[in-house]
Parts: sequence; C-alpha cells; structure tokens
Amino acid sequence: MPASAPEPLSALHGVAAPGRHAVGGEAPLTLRERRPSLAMLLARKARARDVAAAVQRRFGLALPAPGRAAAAQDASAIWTQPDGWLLSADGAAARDFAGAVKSAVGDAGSVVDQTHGKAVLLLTGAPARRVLATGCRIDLHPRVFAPGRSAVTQIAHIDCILRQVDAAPGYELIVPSSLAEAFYGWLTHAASAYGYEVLAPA
Amino acid sequence: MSRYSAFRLFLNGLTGHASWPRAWRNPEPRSSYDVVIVGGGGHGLAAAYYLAKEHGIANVAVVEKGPIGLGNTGRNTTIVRSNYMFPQNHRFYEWSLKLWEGLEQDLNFNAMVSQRGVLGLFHSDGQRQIFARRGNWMRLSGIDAELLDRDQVRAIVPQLDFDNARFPIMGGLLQRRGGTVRHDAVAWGYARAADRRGVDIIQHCEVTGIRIVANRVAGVETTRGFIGAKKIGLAVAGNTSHLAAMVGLRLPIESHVLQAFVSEGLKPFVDCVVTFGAGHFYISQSDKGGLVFGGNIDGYNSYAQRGNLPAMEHVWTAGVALMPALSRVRVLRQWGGVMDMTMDGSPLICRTPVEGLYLDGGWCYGGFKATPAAGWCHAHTIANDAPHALNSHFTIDRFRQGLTIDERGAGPNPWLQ
Amino acid sequence: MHRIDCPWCGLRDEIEFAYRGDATVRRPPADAGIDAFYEYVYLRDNPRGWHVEWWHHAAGCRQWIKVVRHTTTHAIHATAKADEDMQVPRS
Amino acid sequence: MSRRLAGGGRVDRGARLRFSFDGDAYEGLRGDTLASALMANGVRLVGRSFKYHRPRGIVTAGPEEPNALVELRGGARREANTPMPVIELFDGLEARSQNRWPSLAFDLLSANDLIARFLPAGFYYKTFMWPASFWEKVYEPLIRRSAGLGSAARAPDPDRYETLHAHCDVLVVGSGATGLAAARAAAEAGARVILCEQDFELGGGLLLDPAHEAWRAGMIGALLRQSEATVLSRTSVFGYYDGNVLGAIERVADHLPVPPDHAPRQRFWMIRAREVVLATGALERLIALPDNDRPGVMLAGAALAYLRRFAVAPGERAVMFTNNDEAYDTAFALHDAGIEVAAIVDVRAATARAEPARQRGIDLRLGSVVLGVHGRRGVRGVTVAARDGANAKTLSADLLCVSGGHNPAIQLASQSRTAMRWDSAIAGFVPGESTQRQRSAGAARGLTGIASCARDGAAAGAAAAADAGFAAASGFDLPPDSAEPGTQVEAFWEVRSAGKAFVDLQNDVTADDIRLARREGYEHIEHAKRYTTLSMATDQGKTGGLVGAAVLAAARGEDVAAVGLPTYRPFAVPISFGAIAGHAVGKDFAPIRRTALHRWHERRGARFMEVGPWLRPAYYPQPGEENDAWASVLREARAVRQAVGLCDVSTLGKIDVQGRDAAVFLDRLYTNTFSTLPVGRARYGLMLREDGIVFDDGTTSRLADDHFFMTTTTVNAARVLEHMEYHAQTVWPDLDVQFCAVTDHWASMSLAGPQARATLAKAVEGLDLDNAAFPFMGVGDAAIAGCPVRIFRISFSGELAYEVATPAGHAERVWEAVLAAGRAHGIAPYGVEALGLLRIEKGHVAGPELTGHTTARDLGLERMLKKRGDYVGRVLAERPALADPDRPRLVGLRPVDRRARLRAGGHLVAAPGSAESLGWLASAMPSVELDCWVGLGLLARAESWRGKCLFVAFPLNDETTEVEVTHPHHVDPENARVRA
Repeated sequence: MPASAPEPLSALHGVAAPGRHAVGGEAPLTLRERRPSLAMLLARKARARDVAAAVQRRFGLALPAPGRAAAAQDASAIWTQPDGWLLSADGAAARDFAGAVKSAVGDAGSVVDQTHGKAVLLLTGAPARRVLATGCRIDLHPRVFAPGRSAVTQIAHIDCILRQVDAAPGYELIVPSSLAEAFYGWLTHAASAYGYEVLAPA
Repeated sequence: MSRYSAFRLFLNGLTGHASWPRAWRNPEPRSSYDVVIVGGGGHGLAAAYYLAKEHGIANVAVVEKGPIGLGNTGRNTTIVRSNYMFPQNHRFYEWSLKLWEGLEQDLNFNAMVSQRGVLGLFHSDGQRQIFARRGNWMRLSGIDAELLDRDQVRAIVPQLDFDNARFPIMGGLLQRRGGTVRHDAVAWGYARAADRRGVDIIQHCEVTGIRIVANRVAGVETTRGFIGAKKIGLAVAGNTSHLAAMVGLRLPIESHVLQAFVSEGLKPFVDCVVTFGAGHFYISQSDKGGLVFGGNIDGYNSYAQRGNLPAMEHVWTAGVALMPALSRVRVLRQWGGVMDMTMDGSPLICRTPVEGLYLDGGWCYGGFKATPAAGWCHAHTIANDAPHALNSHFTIDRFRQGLTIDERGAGPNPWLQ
Repeated sequence: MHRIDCPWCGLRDEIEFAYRGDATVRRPPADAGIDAFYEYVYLRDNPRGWHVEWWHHAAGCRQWIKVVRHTTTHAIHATAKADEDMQVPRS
Repeated sequence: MSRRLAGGGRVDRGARLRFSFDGDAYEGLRGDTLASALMANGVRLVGRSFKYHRPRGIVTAGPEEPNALVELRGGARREANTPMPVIELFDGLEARSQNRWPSLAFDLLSANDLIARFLPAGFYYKTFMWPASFWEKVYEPLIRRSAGLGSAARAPDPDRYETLHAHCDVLVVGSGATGLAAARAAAEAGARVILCEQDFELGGGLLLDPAHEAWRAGMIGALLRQSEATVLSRTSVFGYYDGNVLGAIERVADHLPVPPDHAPRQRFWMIRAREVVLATGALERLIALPDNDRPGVMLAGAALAYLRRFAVAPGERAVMFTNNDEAYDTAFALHDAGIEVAAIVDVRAATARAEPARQRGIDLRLGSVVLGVHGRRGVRGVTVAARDGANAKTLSADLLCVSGGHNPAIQLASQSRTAMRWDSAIAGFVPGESTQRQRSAGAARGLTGIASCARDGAAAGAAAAADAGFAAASGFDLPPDSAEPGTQVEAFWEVRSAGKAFVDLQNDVTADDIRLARREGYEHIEHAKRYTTLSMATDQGKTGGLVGAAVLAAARGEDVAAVGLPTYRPFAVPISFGAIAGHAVGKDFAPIRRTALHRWHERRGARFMEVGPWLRPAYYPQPGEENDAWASVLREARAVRQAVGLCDVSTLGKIDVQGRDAAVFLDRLYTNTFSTLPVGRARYGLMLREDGIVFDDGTTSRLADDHFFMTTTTVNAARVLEHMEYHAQTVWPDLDVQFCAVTDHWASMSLAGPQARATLAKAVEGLDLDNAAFPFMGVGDAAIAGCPVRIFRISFSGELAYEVATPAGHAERVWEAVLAAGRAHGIAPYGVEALGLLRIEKGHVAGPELTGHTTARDLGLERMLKKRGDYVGRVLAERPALADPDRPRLVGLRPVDRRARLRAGGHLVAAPGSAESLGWLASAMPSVELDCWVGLGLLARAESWRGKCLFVAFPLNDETTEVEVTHPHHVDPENARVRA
C-alpha cells in the first residue's frame, strides 16, 4: 500500500451535481453524498464475542444487534448479517480503516475493505419517508423505525443498507457502487415531486 | 344426428335451439373398465379419445374430481407451438401441432385453432446464437422456423419498443404455424368426441386411492365408490405428486403456481404471439379481443390456483417495457394454475414401477400445447404397455441415468425451469 | 404476497427472498453413491399441505432460513434459522 | 334539451366545463361524471353491445357499468372501454363511443341482432369448420374485427406512474356510513388507518341524501384530524392477496386534462394491513326481462344517484320495477322532484311502502311484472301485467327503473379465500368465516339502512383496531335510526316472455343462452359461464352474474345457493398495466450496473452492450470505423496479438474468502484442489452443479493461508455466491469460512499482448515483473500512479497478460497510467467483442459453451477433476449418460474455404442435406492470426472426426459450410505465450 494514495473518485463523481431542484420554490429534501471508509467485519466461527470485545476496546463501539446501528467517536457500525457488521469511519480514522479493524480483531474476525464497493447517500427532510416508500418495502413509520435502526433491504430493485440517522427524518442509504448512478437516478426522480437540494459531498 | 355444422345451426335457429343434445353424457360409473383415466382435463379426455379411436379400446372411463376442463386446461394462455431446442421435445410438440392442425375436423368441434405465428424476441448476440441453434435444429427436423432481423420484427409488431428499450430488440425467431387455440373448447371437443365413441366421462368423482394387488393396479377408490380397472392412466398435472404418493412413488416434481392475465376486449392490437427475451412476458390476443398474457411461475411450491403481486409486477413491468402502448390498457382478470415443474423442465409420459399404472404429467409450461400429442402418446403407451418413439424419452428414469432434457440448462432447480 | 418473518431481519416481503425448495432433503455423505445423490437432487415429496422449505434472504441478511408454509393456503406457520429443526403442524 | 334540475345535487353550477362526445360539443358542471353530464344534455344512446351491437344507454352510476363505455381522450392517452360513470368531467374532455361502424346511431353490425336466432351462445363452436383453411383466412379475421370493444392507444404512454409501499394497522375499504365509522373508530383507538374510497367524493350512499350531509361532513372532518389516518379518494382496491397484502390504484390525475409536472397519473398502493375492514357496500342487480337493455332502462339506485347527486332527471316519465322496498326511495325521490312516476310494479303481493306510494298518488301494482320494453333506441313504454300475465297493459314511459335486490360487494372478501354463504333474507351471497385478518361490515355483509351500517362499521373498526393491538376508547354519534323498515326482498330473477331477456348486458348473454348451455351439458356454473361468456365482460357480471346463476339454477331445478357463483378472481375493478409497471419501464426497466471505468469508456466513444445487468464496452470505434464494427474489433484484437491491449474486466464476480477452513471449503466447491495452492499464486478453478454439469469457472488466488480471492464469470456471480452460502450455511455449517462479494470494490483490467510486461514495467512500482520473480499465475501487490494495485499474472486471451486490480475509486487513474505506459508499444483499449474473439482463437470456453448442459469432459476439462475427496457434483457426474464417451465434445472448427464465414448456432452434419445433428457450432469469430474464421463447437464422437471435414448447416439462412475439425486451441496450442 503506497504511503498516500491519491484522492479516489466516487461512483457518483459527476453524477450528483450540487444544486437546487425546487418545486414551487420549495426544496424540502437535501441529498448529500458521504465518503466514509467502509469495512465488512465477519466474526470467525464461535468468535463473535471476541470480535465484539476487540471492537469495543479499539473503537469504543458496541457492535449492534440485528436491525440496529451504533456509533462511537471514531467508527460506527451497522448490523448486516449474523456475526457480521458494516463498519465505517470518517476523517482521520478513515485512513487504512480496514487495516485498523483487522489489527484490532486479529484472527477472531475476517475483515474486508468495502470503501470503494459502496456509495453512501444521506437523504434528509420531511418528505424523505414518503419518497423512500415509492421504492422501499419496509415500514419506516416512526412507531417502528427510528434513529438507530437499520435494515438490509432492497430499494427500487437495488440492494441497500438503510440507517436512520435522525428524526428529521434523515436516512443513510448505502448501495453498491456499480449501481450508485442507477440508484441516484431513481432517488432524484422520486424526490422531484417534492423538490430537493443536492449538497456538496461531506 | 348431433353433428355440428352451419346447416344444423341454421335449422336449430329456426326451432329455438331446443333440440341440441348434450355435448357429453353424464353417466353413472360402472363397476369396472378396461382403462380408467384419472383427470378430466384436455390430456385425460384426449387420452380416452385416442384409446377409443386409435386402439379400439372404448371401455374407458375418465374420472374427474370436479367438472371437466377447469384445471390447467381452463387456465392457461392458449398458446400452441413446437419451437423447442431439443429433438426429444420439438418432435413431440410438432406431432402435437400436426394434430392441432386437423383437430377441428377430427372432433367436429371448432376449437378456433389459430395459426397466427409465435415470435420469440432476442436482445443480444448470445441470445441470437441460442435462438439460431434452436431454429436450425427445428429446420433439420422439418419444422418451420424463421430468423428475423429487427426490421422484419418491426414489420410484424410495430408497437414494440424499438427506440427506448433497456434491452434493445435485435430480432426474433418466428414459427408461423404456432398460434393459439380456444382452451375450453379443447376439453369440450375431446369430451364430446370421446363420449360419442363410448367413453364414460364421470364428473364430480374424486380419486382417493389406487388399489394395487401384487404390484398391479386393480382400480381406483373414489368418492363415488370403487371402480375396477385393468389399467390406469394418470393425467392430473399439477397434482401428479399427490396421486403418485398414493402408490408410494416420489417424483422429480414440484408443484408451482403460474399466473395468467387477460385485458379488457380491444380491437385488434397484436396479431401474433410475442415472447419477450429480456423479461418474463408473453402475449397474444384472443378472438374476443382480450389480450392474454403471462410470465414465469411465482416460484414457490403451491397447490393454490392463485398468484401473488410480485410475479404480477414482474410480468406487467415487462409488458410495458416491451410494448409501451400497453400502459393505458386495463386488465380484467388474474388467475393461477398449478404446474408440475420437473427437475429438467420436460414432461413425463411413461410406465411406472407399478404394473398397469401410466403417467402423463410434469408439463411445466408445456401442458396445453401438448394436449393432443400427450393424449395420443399416453393412449399408445397404455394400449401397448410400451411408449411410442415420440415419448420414449419422457421417462422417470432419465434423471437417474443423466438423460435429462433441459431446454434452459437451468439444472435441477424447478423454480428456474 | 407472502410476508416472511426472517429470524434475523423481521417481517419482509417475499421479493427479498429466493425460494429454494424442500428443506428436509439432506446432502448425503460423499461416498453414498449415485442413488442417494439422485434422491437428494431430484426426488421430492411435494406435499399438498405443510411444507418445510428453504428461503434465501438474498436481499437482506443473506441467510438461508427455514419456513413452514402451507402449499394450498400459503399460510406461514413458522420460520427458523438454518440449523433449527422445524415441527410441522398436524392439520 | 337540458335535464338538469334547477336546484340540489353536488354539482357546482358556477363551474361550467366543455366536453365532447363523438365530436359533438356539450357542457357540464364540476362535480359531474361524463355519464351525468351526457344525461343532463339529454343523450340516451351512448354505446353498442358486444355481439349484437344493440343500442345501449347508461344503466348504473358506478364502475359496475356494463353499457356506457367509451374511448376517453385521444392519441397516446387514448383509453378504451372507460365506464362513463367513473369519468370525472374536466374541461376539454373528449370521448368517443366504440364498437360501432360507421356511427353510433347507425351501426351496420347491428344486423347481427336481426340474425341473432342463428347466433346463440357458443354458436362458433359448431361452425366455421369447413373448409379447414377458411378459419384463418376468412372467418377469424371477420370475427376479430368485429370483436373487441374500444381501440387501445398505439403510442407510448406519456404519463408517469408511481408505486407506494404502505403499511397500516387497519385498512378500511369503502367510505359509506360503514367505512367512515370503521375508519374513525379504528383511528381513535390509536391505530394507523388507511381508508380507500373509489369515488372522488367520500360518503358512498350518504351522498344520495342531503339529510345525512352533516353527519358525513363531521365524520370526514374528525378523520382528517387524526394524524395517523390516511384518507384516499379516487382509490380502488383491486385485489386481496396472501399475507393480508392488498393492491389499490389511486387515480391521481385522471380527473385532470393532463397530470401536473412531477405528478403521476396513477399511484399503485401496495398495502400491508394487519387488519382489514371491508365496507364495500352492495351492488344492485337487474331483473332479466325482454328487451331490458334498451336505453332508458336503469337500475333504481342509479336513477337516485343521478337525481340526488348530480341533479339530473334521468327521465320524464318513469316506471319502477322492483322486488324490494329500497327501490321505493327512488320512486318517491323521482316523484318528489317532479318527475312523473307512471307506476311502481312490484312482484310482491304486499309491501310496507304501499301507503306512502298511494299517498303520493302513484299507481302501485303489486304482484305484477314488467313483461317487455318498447322502443328500440330508447324506452318509449313498458308492458305491465300480473305475474301470471293477465291484465297486460302498456304504459308510456321513457325510464324504466329496475331493482332486483342488492348483492353485497363480496369480491375482495372472496379473493381473501372467505367462503360465501347464501342469505335468503337478502336473496344473495354474504361472506362466511374469514380466513385472513379481515372482516366485512355493513351492506357488504348484507345489512341495510344507514344507521345499522354505521353501527356495524364502528364496531368492526374498533374490533379491528383491538385485534391490531389498539384499544383506546373512542366514541362518536351515529346517525339516528330511521323509521324505515328493513328491506324485504322476494327472490325474483326473470320475467319469462318472448324476446331477449339479458342477464349480461355487455356480452349479450340472455336467459335463453343460459338454458341452452344447460341443455347441452354445460350445467356447472363455470361451464355455463365459459360457454355463454356470462360475467366475463369488463363489468365482471356485477349487475347480472347472480341473475344468470339463478336462471341456471331454475333450469337445473336447484337452489341458487347450490349452483353458486363463478369464482371471484382479482381484479375487483380493471386496472391499467402502467399503474402496476410503475417507474420501471423504458430505460428504467432494470437498473444498469456500470463499472468504475464507465465514464472513461463513454468519453472514448465506446459502443456498449448489455451483459446481464451490466453495460460493457463492446468496442471503441476510431475515426473511419463508425460504420464498420468489424474494423474496430479486428484492430483491437490485432493490437493484443501483436502489441498490447487493455480491457475492462471489472464485471467479473469477485468474492473474498477467509477463515481457517477456507481452503477446505474451496476444495469442496471446486473440482480441483486449492488447499495445495501456495500463498501468492493463482489457480484456474472449475465448479459443477450437484447434478454434475459445469456451473462456473474462474481464477482464485491465495493471499494468505486463510485468505483467498475468488473470481467468477460475470453472469454467474450472484448464483455462485448463493451456491457458496447454501453449502457454508446448510451443508457444512461446521466449517470456519467467511466470504463477501467484492465485485464493486475492485476495478480490474486485463493487460494482454507481447508488450504487456514492458508496458506494465513502465507503470508499476514495487513489483519485480521478471518472469522468474513473477511467473505465470503469480499474484503480487504494487502501486501504479500512486494507487494501490494487486496484479495477477493470468490470461484469457492466450497472450502474455496481467490482470491489474485496484480499488474502484482509483480505476481511471490506473487505467490511464497503464495506457500512457503502453503508448510507445501501440497499446489499444479493447472491448468485449475483441475479448471474445481472442478467447475463441485460444480455445477457452465461455458462456456459449457453459450452457448448463455440458460436463467437464465435454469441455475437455477432465484433467480438472480430482480423483480423491468430496466436491459438489462429483457423484452425479458419473451417471451413465454423462460419462458416455460419445457425448459431444469441444473441438475447433475452421472453414475449408478460407473465405467462408462461420455462424454460431449452426449444426454440425456429416453431409449437406443430412437431418442428423452431430453437434453444434457454439462460438465463431474471424481470426486475426489465421486469416480465416475460427469456431468452437461440440461434436459427438469428436475423436473420430479430428482432422476430417464435415459441414455446418444453418438452414435458417439456407447456408451450408464445409469445415475442418481441429484442436480447440487455434492459437498457441502449446500455451507458450502466457509463460513467456
């Protein structure tokens, strides 16, 4: 691994152009690309407890239960499968994040870098739930899905890891990078009924 | 006496149609028959008809748990064709097509055999090559097939999406002799013709058991009592496993539900049968004007004659992707049939390990178009206790031997067949 | 539309899953011979009634789960993880 | 002549809307339907029937309308068979009558009516058989042209559609008194409620009586104040599916000339409901009597709707024909509105309504029937008589209102698999015990009267909410009990007399047709339905289906209850294709997968091709090659053979495999061994299905003892992952192995050609490419342009080649750096076509050979089958027919005439004209090395043909080409280049 690789291009580079797409002057939705480092962490057979302890020690992060997400100072995690989590980190912690996770869990876990394999979008605003409901088949009503909840599902025929980040509501949408442009096309089409603003990537 | 013709229709018209006889009798079952056919769909009725006509065996009963012709015969998309890849299949279906071509005169019943052409579309070079291999093989076997390019397809079905499609249309394989047949009329026509040759059609008579003596059939237990039989033919596709289990037989079959749909009646919209190659969709237009269409099975074991929304969404989406003008057409009805899905997508017409018990099943998507030939081959196999060359490949044993006939190459995955 | 209660993810639409057939058949030992593998790969009870079957949660947690489902009513009696034994209701 | 009443109704007299019907201009009001607006304009003849082309008028005021169907709008938005009573009037609306020629008033095909005696039910099954060839040529074209109703649009629909996935605790279908009460009770209990109403106004029957307006408004207001209640008008629930999932279509913009920007025309609500309350009401049924189809014959409830809701006089002089008390409401309303009611003809001997009728001075004829209708294009009079036919008398009238009683609208309940039972009190079928989480309420289960329906609805709503776990107390006023007695129906279906008595108006099915069907043995209701087409028209027999069943029952001498109804299948109302297809049409039919280099390929002008969900560059035309794809493909392939080329192979499936047992797991998946593979090396692997047929192939590398990097073919990537998950989770759950798809994380590119090493050496940092240090099948990490890369020395083309993988975000930078490094060597990017050409020359198998039918031996890969140890497919591959040495086997093929072209899909035959296929040509391409076409085929008894000639038959093109059978490796059979 070279000491400092150049800045990578995101799968949405040139697709998600910042700007307002208003309806009647309104743009109640915001859409922002996020570019965290991502790593899949899969516990080895019968080592889930060791993995959890190691992640707690290293990142101060309690690995979440099914259907949940958790966040700490330097990393956050989404449950994706039994004994499997998608971990993410921003800023300084993002550097060689997969390596850092692997060094933390050692032979208790298998770690796979997914930073370039996914695109991450943050959709925020009052109509977000309704917009997602045109493609997302799970119930996002606040009685059953709230900040801290996550789901691995399919939205508009595209595999998507979904996490609610706040009560605005705001949702993080993580999709395969090869389908990011297709997903972005669907999402903006759905959001066009309400008006949305694309913010510069965070 | 009761022959159908325009002249007789005219005469009856003058007398208020009061003297038309029953199309088939409603007899009480006798205590025994030479052959009992289980299943009063097109296949069972055809087998009985051909037993009487071709083999002189008229002491035959067809037992049906409900009224005849309301299983898969009455719930398919009415397509007939013989455009299969493998000779074991295309020779059989070609014989079926030949029988369809002479059926109405043979039965004296207009089943509206309409050879309007069956056009399968391809969307890539790879698909073109597979279609070419299939079409060439058909031609080697003497069956009509034409490979069309995009412009030739456009001339036949101009309302396809040639300009904005996700998977552009590159051409198609056309079988002009393929087409549609009025499905209900097939059951009625065979019933009437078999009845006139002495076959007893016994409706509302459900088989509850098969009596075996020394590994040989003795008859069927039914809701109307025991009926003795020297030979028994099962023609109950959709429920073949259920009947086979009565004699302890497990089969390489899963039952799946396949949906079909019909639109409101429209003035002529699409002339031939069209099959989408990039999605699961086929469509034709009935003589009444309804667009009849379907797609793939729902994809799970089911004996329920009804389907669900996901398969419906797939089929309709594919329909509008193929023909954008369909978008504002309204659809009237949705229904489901239960398919015997075999592990290679091809049927069974064969003897079984039980002496005197014969099987016609495993039809997957092919049951309706096979009706005449399946009945014909089933009758031959029963009469001779040996298959005809046309169905000699359709055995249970082929799976054990590695002689599967897998048109799609999907392997032992019925939900993909 | 079937709504399947994934033991990991909760109630989800049928489309997230791939149906994968009878879950009571077991792969025979490697030396069991052709007949045993023939039965495993090809022969099915295909019951009219309750059926224990595999559904692969392909668009979710990627787990193979067991579902006890009725093949004429489509009612779902229970779901379970791959390594759990399933009881089939009597009726 | 305006039939609009001076006052009343729910129309806005201040909002005049212009519209046209059959080219004639009219005016209506906001709040009208097309039906009410035409009626207000005095138009009675609005359509022609299906078979006899008889003149028809408006019969109902709802979607159950059998007669008044039109083509609505024009051009790409034309919509056939649209029932007038559901068309909300908008300014500029255009509609045309259908199924007539040349005009509605003068329809030549109405000649069918004159010869109707020769066209009974099923006549076509008995004729058109002679001569045989005439069916397709003569009879059928005639039948097809005259069949059908309206014409569909021919152009793509310009409107958009939307799907909405909804979840609720209680779904209420119908917004009459029952539905409003149910929805409010459930919402106030705390449940999430969705209320669907098919009409554009909420209220159902409440809309027909101003006395209920205050209660209706109060209920709607209360419901709208509930934050968890979603109230949908113009929304028809069409189907009840498993899992308590229902489908509904919201007509978002059908009442507007065109949908507003960004708005869909229709929205498909897929509703997952914990509990459902069906408050679908009841539908009035007709009575079969001679000429009961004449324009001016109308159901009693419809006449009331036109009068009260739309303020239109449905006629000037009415006769009411009924078997129940409810119809009297209509008669009295007509009378009170100043329309003359010439008589009420009641089949019953007595009624509690006799007194109010007589008070109004209406001629009440008890124990009487209507024997027939006069007037061809519209009712001019009716003949009435005692039930035994005595005292026949003709009354002048232009309106015959008919009420044969009411059928609960049980379509949805029936779809939910609820069995129906006969209720003799209403002479109709009502829902029995529920099988899903569903209950029917109000008129939908046979109740009558606003108050009792509202009470039933409130109870059903509260119970549904409680079953869903919401039991907060709720309370609201119900409408007062009225003094009106419950309806007293006498089952009465048909007046038997000379003439056509219709039971299915749209399909022209008469009571005689039903009796004919029975005589001929079509006596089961499903047979009778199919033989006569009863209930198979667009209205699905909503007004006459039960009447037909009753006529059949009488003919069979049985009860209607025993005869039953045909099965109700979805849809409760017809729904448009587009609404269900939603967004995923046209280019959006399936999401496109793009590689990280996609935009580079676009900038370079690549022609793309679809490979599964992916778009891949087929080739890169250069100036001068725009109209000659072959020139590009051959140039790119030549560059690889002679210099060096670079190909985007990112679409290959990539799977990261880790764990203590990773090697053991791979040994069991692949036919060959991976546990012996050294770290830092790659190996070609072959996978079988359990039935012994080849499944997939690819190269898998060992990165560490417990870490592998697997590749699959592009098309099988998902299936291979599933196959691995099946075996890891269910067959060998004891193995410690984890895996994860990394296809999208890594971009990969194949650098191939004699100059590949020189090119790569110039670009790469941190890896010694010397043949000894980095041999064929070597794997190593390095950097290019500062970006991390992993380099695999593997080859698909048969040339010296390296596959360079880099995290996708670096793909363009690495790709361009490699191109720059190769510029001096004449590097060319090459696409999938050249890649295919190169692999065919080399004799490597791919998709066209891996068809799901071929074994490892068939493909010449038997060396890949390990002798010991378990692996998937090992046992069944030994089945007799799969082990047969005569099976078709991979060979190379070249034309004997070196200029001849080979076409994949041709069959191999021993001699021209032979019908026996010995095998087939799977792949073919022009060689850039041999100066002729080369192909790969599968040929039976291949060994005996080696070096001999046979023929490729392509009868579809009338082509036969003589070919020589060769080794499959057309290029470099010794495989020296890849090791150079």
